[in-house]
Amino acid sequence: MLTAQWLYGMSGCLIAALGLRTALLHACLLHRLIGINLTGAGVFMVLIAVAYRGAGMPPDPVPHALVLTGIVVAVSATALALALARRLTAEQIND
Amino acid sequence: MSELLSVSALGVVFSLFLGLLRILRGPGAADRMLATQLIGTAGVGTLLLLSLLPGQQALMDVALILALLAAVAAAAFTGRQRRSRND
Amino acid sequence: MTELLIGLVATPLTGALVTMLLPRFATSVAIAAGVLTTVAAGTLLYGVGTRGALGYDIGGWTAGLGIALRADGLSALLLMMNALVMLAASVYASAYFSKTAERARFWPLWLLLWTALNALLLSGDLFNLYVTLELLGLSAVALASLGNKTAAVQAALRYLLVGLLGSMLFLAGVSLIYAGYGTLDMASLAHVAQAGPIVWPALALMTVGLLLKTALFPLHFWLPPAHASAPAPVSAVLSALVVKASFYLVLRLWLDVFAEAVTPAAASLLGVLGAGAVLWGSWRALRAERLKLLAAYSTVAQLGYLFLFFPLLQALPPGSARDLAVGGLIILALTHGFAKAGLFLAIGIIQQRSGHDTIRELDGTAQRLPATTFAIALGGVALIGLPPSGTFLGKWHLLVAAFTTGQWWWVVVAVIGSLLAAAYIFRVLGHAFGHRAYPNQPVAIAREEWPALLLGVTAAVLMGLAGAPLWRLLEGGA
Amino acid sequence: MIDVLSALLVLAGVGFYLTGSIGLLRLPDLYSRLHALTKADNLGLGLLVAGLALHSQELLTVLKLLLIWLAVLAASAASAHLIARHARRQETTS
Amino acid sequence: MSDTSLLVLDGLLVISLVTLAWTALAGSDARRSVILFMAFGLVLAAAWVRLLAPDVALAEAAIGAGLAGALLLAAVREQSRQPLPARIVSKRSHNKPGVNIALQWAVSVLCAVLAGTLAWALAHALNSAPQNALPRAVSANLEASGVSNPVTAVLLNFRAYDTLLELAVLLTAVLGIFALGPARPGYQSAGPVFDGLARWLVPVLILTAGYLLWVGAHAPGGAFQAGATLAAASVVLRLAGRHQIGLPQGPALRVVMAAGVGMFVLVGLGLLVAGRPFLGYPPPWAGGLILMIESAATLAIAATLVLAFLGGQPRPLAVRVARGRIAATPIPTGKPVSPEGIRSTEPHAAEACHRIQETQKRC
Repeated sequence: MLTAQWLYGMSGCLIAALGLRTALLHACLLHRLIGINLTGAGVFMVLIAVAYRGAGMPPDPVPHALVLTGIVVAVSATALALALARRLTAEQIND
Repeated sequence: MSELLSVSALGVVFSLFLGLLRILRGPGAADRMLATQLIGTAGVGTLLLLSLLPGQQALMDVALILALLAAVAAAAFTGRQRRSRND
Repeated sequence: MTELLIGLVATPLTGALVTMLLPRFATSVAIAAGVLTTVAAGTLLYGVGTRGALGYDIGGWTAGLGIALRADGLSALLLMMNALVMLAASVYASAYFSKTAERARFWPLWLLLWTALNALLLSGDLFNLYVTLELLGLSAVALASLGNKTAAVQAALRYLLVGLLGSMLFLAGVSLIYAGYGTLDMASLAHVAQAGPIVWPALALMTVGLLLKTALFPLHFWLPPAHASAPAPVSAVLSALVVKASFYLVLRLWLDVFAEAVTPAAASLLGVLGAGAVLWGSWRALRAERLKLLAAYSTVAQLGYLFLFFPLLQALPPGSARDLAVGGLIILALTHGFAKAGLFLAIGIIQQRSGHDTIRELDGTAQRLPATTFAIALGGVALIGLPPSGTFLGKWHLLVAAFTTGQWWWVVVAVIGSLLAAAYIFRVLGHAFGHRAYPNQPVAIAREEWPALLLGVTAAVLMGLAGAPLWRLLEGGA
Repeated sequence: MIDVLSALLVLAGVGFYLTGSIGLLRLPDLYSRLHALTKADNLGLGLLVAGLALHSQELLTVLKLLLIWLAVLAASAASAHLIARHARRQETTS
Repeated sequence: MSDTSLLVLDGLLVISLVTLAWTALAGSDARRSVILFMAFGLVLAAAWVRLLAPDVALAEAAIGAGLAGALLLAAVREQSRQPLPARIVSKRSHNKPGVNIALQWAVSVLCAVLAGTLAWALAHALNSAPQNALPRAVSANLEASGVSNPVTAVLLNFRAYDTLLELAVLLTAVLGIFALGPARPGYQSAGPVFDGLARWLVPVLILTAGYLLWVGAHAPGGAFQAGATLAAASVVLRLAGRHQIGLPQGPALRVVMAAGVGMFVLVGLGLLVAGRPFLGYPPPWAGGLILMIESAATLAIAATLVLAFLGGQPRPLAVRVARGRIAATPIPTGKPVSPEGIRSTEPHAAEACHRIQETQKRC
C-alpha cells in the first residue's frame, strides 16, 4: 500500500465529482467546459495514481499512454465546443 | 547532496504554495496572472532541483516546456483582438 | 478473411481523407467508399455465419498488450445494418446537399462517423472503446451542427456536452477496471471479472455514461432537439445508428463481459427506465407538432423497448428460450434502425418540398409525394409492430419471454406503447391523406425517394422474413 | 569546496524564491508586487541554476540549464511588462 | 527523497489541486476561472512529475496549462466584448428558484454518490496487490518495439490503433470547427516588447518541438508534446498580431491536417500489403516507421491546435502574399511586420473581409 496512490487517487475522485457538478449545474458555458475538463483531470489522476509503484520503482507505462490520449481528446472536444459557442453567440446577435 | 536537493525543492514548492494564496485572493485578473507566473517559475525551479536526482534527467525537458509555455500563456492573457476584420 | 475487420475501419477512414483532399470528387469518392464498406460488411457477415466469431490482433501483438478487433454474430449484424443504412443515406445525401461547399464539409465528417461506428462495433478493448465513443460523439455533433440554424447549433452544443460527460463517466469506469484487473481486453475480462466491489461501481459508471449517450429516459432530454434540427440524412443516422452504438455497448457489457456481476435488481431498474421511455416517448410523439420531433420522440420510445428485455434475459436460464429472446431484442433493434432511417429520410423530402414539417399542415402530401408518403407508411408499420415487420417478431418474443418468466407487466407496457405508436403514426397518415385537393402533379425524386422506400421495405417486410437465418447466425457467432 | 559553494547558491536561490512569494503575498498593490516578484524569482532561479551548474558534470546539462534560465528571464520580464500594461489599460478604460 | 519530505510535498500538491479545482469551478467570473484552471494545469504537471509520469507532465504543461488556457482565454475575451444578453447563459437558471435549489441539491447528491462509488471501488483496487502482468509484457517486448521509451512504445506500437483513432478525433474536431464559419479576428500588433518576445520565443519553441519529437524515442517526449509546442509557436505569432503564422493555405493546409491519420493509414495498409499485420512494424524498421508517423502526426497536431485557437477557417491571405509584403515562410523572417505595413494593405484586406462578412454578417 502506498500513501501517494491513495492521496492522489482519492483527490482525483473528489475533483472529478466537483467538475461533474459544475458541468451539470453552472449557467455559463465556459464554467461547464472547465468542469468537464476537471472531471477528466480527476479521472486521469486516478489512472496515474494506479500506475504509480512507489519511489524508485518504474511505473506502469500503459496508463500514462492512456492519459496522453485522453488529454488530446479532451482538448479537441473543448475546441469544438468553443467554436459552437462562438457560432451561437454570433447567431444570437443577428437575431 | 540529494537531501539538500529535496529540502530545497520543498522550499520552492512552499513558495509555489504561497503564490497559490495570492491566486485565490486576487483581487484582479492581473494579480492572478502574476501569481500563475510565479507558480510557473517555481515549478521550473522545483523540476530543475529534482532533475539532478539519479534517473530524472528528463525533468529538465519538462522544466524547459513549462518555462516556454508560461510565456505563451502570459501572451495569451494580454493580447488584444482586433475590433473588426479590417483594422 | 480476418483482414476484413481492419478493412471495415480503414476503408471509410481512407475515404474520409480522400474526400477531404479532393473536395471536387467528394461525392463519388464517398459513394465508392460506402459501397466498398458495405461489400466488406456483407462478406464479414457471411464469414461469421460460416466460420463463427472472428478476431484480429492489430500490429500482431496479443490482445491485452495490443488491441484486438472482434466480430461475432451480434456485431456482424449491426455492422451490416450500419452499412445498409449509411449507404442508403449516402445516396440520399448526394442529392440533399446540392452546393459544392456543403458537400466538401459534409462528406469527410460523414465518413469519419462511419469509421467510428464500425470501429466501435469491432473493438475488443475498453479504452479503445472510449476513443471510438469520442470519435463517434464529435463527428455526430459536427454533422448535427451542419443544419447551421441557431436551433441546430444550440442542440449540437448540448449534445456535445452531454456526450462528453457520458464518455468521462465511461472512462472513469474503465479506469477502475484497469486498477482492479490490470487489463483492458474484454475477452480476458470476461474470464476474470467477478461480481464485487470493483466490477459493480465500474459497471455502474460505464452504464450511466452509456445510457446518457443512448438517451434512455430520463436521460433523453438532449435527443429530441439534436435529432430534430439536424439535416435529414444526419438525423436518420443519429436516430437509427448512433444511439444504437452505445446501446450495443451496454448489451455487450451486461450480457457478455460482466454478465457475472449483473443482479436482477439492476436489470429490473433498466426495465423500469425502459418502460418509462416507452410511455413518455410515445406520449410526447403523439403530442408533437412537427414530424421530425415526432420521429425523435419515437426514437426515445423505441429505445425503451430494447431495455424491457434486460429483466427478462436476467430471469431466463441459459438455453434456447433465452437465445430466442436475445434474437428478438436484436431484430427489434435492427428493424428500428431501418424504419427510423427511412422515416427521417422521407420527412426530409417533405420538409424540402413543402418548406415545413408541421403535421397539421400535411394535407395533400399523399397526392403530391406518393412514394414518400408510402415510405412513411412502411416505416410506420414497422414502428407500430404490425406483421410482417421485424418489430412484430421482436415484440412477439418479448411477450413469450415475459410470460415464461411470469413478468407479465412488461407486456402491458409494450401494448400501451404499441397503441400509442399506432395513434401517432395514423395521426400523420391521416393528415397526409387529407381531403384537400392539391393542384400540383405528383412528384418523384428518385435519388431521395428510393433510399427511403428501400429502408422502409427492409424494416416492414424483409426483417420479418429474416428471422430464421438471423437466429442461426447469432447462435453460431456468439 | 565546490559542493559547499553549490549548496550555498542553491539555498540562497530558495531564499529568494520564498522572499519573492512572500512579497507577492504581502505587498499592497499590483505594481509593487510585480516588482518584488520579477526581481526575486529571476534571481532565485538564477542562483539555483548557478548552483546546479556548478554541481553538474556534463556540458550539455549546463547549457540546457542556462537556456532554461534565459527563457524564464526573458519570458517573465516580458510578461510582467505585458501584464502591467494590461492592468494599466484596464484601469484607464474603466 | 525522504519519506517525510515526500509526504509534505504530496500534501501540498494535493491541497493545492483540490483548492484550485474548487475555486476555478465556483463563482461566475469566467476569466478568473480560466486563470485558476491554468494554474491547476501547472500544479497538475508538478503532480505528474511527482508520480513519475514525465511524459504526461510534458503534455499537461504544453496542452493543459498552455494551449487549452490560451484557447479559453481567447473565448473569454470574445465573450466579454459581447453585450450581456448575447452571452451564453442557459435559460434554466432564471426560472423558478425553488425548483432550481431542489435540482442543485439533487445533482450535488448524485455527484457525491458517484464520487463515493468511485473512491470506494478505487480503495478496493488499491488494497489488492498491484497488477503487474501488463507492465511486464511491455518491458519484455520493448526490445522489439523500435523505441526504448515505454510510453512511446505503448502509444505508437502496442496501442498504435488508439493513437490512430485519436488523430481521427482531432481531425474531426477541426473539420467541425471549419464547418462553423471563419476564424475569429486576429490580434492587434502588440508593440516592441511583445515583438521582441515573439522574435526569440518562436524559434526556440520550434527547435524545442523538433527536440521533443526526436527525444521521444528514448526519453519523455513525442508527437503530442512536440505538436503542442509547435502550435504554441504559431499562437505566439498570432497573438503578436502577425497575419502569416506559419499555417499553409488552401489544399496544402488540408494535406497537413490529414497528414497524421494519412501517414498512419498508409503505413498500416502498406504493411498489410506486404503480408504483415496492420501496423505490425517489422522490428528492424520499427524505429524509423515510428519516427515517420510521429513527424507527420506532429505537423497535423500542431496545425489542428492552431486552427482550434483560430476558431474557424483561416481567412485567405492571398491578397497580401501576392503583394509580397509578407513572406510565406513558416518561420518569421526576423523583420516584424510594422503596423504601417498592415495598414497600407487595408483596402485589399477590407475587400477580402467583406466577402466573409456576407456569410457571417457580424464579426
